[in-house]
Amino acid sequence: MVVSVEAMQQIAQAGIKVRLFAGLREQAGWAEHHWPVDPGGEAELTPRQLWWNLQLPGAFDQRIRVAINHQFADADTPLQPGDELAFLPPISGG
Amino acid sequence: MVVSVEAMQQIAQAGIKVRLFAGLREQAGWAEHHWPVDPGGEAELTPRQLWWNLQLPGAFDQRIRVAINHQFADADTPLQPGDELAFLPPISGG
Amino acid sequence: MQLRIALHSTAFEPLDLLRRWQEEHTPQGHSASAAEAHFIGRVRGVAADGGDLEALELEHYPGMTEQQLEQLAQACCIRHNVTSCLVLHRIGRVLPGEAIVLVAIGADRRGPAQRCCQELLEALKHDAPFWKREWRTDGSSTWLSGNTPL
Amino acid sequence: MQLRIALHSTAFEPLDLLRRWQEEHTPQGHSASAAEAHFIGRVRGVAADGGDLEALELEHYPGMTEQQLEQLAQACCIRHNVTSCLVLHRIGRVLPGEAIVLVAIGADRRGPAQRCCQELLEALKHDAPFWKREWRTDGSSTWLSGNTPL
Repeated sequence: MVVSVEAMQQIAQAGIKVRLFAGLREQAGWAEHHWPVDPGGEAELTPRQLWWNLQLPGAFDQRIRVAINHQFADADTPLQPGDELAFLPPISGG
Repeated sequence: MVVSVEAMQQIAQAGIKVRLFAGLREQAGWAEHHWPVDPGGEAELTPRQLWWNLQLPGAFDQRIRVAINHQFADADTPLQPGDELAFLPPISGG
Repeated sequence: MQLRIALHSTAFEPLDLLRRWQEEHTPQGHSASAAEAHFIGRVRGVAADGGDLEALELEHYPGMTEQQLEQLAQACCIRHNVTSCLVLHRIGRVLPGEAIVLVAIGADRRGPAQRCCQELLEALKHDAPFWKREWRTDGSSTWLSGNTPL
Repeated sequence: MQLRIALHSTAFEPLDLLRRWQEEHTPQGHSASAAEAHFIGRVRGVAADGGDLEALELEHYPGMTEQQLEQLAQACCIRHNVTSCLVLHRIGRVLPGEAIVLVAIGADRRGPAQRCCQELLEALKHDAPFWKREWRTDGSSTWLSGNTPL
């Protein structure tokens, strides 16, 4: 597979958009974060790892749910450049 | 207990009002019947007996429910003069 | 607990009567129920035998039917600890598409509201004296001997 | 199967929107559903800690919330084989007494209508991204970390 330098740069720029909501957003002090992805990076990046990398508050427990591109996902799903990742505190709708 | 002749006559006149509804009324060909009660009658009269006395159509089965004075009742409940007895074919409301 | 039960011998508009009921128990800013469950049943255009239905005739037992509805509603509402209850039922000739029954329950929580609405509907279908007769378009008619399956 | 889902950022009147929904799927004498189940949830005047509630703030995840509601509703309606479904949910600042959620299901039979309405309500309460923050009369606020018990 041939990947141009421009494509590589686009992917790198794409990175991962991380979003927080409600109480979690307020605890962390931010709502949206761009996490650059290193195209030559060794290990796969997962939501669980990003939680630690971003030093999000408290332990990453069962109460926090993960959504990738607007769909619920497992916390160990490998992330792709361009993904929108969201950490969702306990839902209380309806 | 002293019971006057007038009172005895009133009770006798009261008798039992028997009512039929819906399909059962149409099968029997009548809606309301006055069943005189013999004050000196020997046995207690029950809805089950009246079903036979009135020659109501078919067997008196589980599908027919009995109401005495607007309340569901057992088919073997002794009837009192003045009671309103109804035989109710299967209910289909709502 | 507020109970309102009525038999209607002419067509009624469920949403109009729901509105009136809601207004009744929320006078002067008094807060509405946190949870409200409604059920509306309407006459189908199809008879039990699959043919076209002209109308449904609903017979009842005047006196007993009202009393039974009252008793069933009261028992159900107390059992589920709900705050308000509306039961409307048609009698007489009911046309396809017209509402035949409306049950509405107001409560503080969704579980009791929904369960009470459901149970009361089953209770009245089985234990309130109503009888349905289907009138078909060819002029023939049949008394139904039970309810449609749940 | 007709599905209508909407988020409202201002107060809505459940009965008005139910009427519009009923009219939409009964055009030109097309018969209304034989069975209709509704649920309306409203904001309580009391906060989780028992104090007076000034308002509820409802946050959502634009894009995902709508998509989740759609998926949950679609799955539930197919599972119960119902014919129409309306889901309305408030976002933003909601005052005590105002409707926060409305679920309405039209079906051919009462069982599916009621079960679908109930299940869809639970599904959206647990799996549609909404978050409630209680604003108390003293100006303080708390994010809720779950739903009221069923």
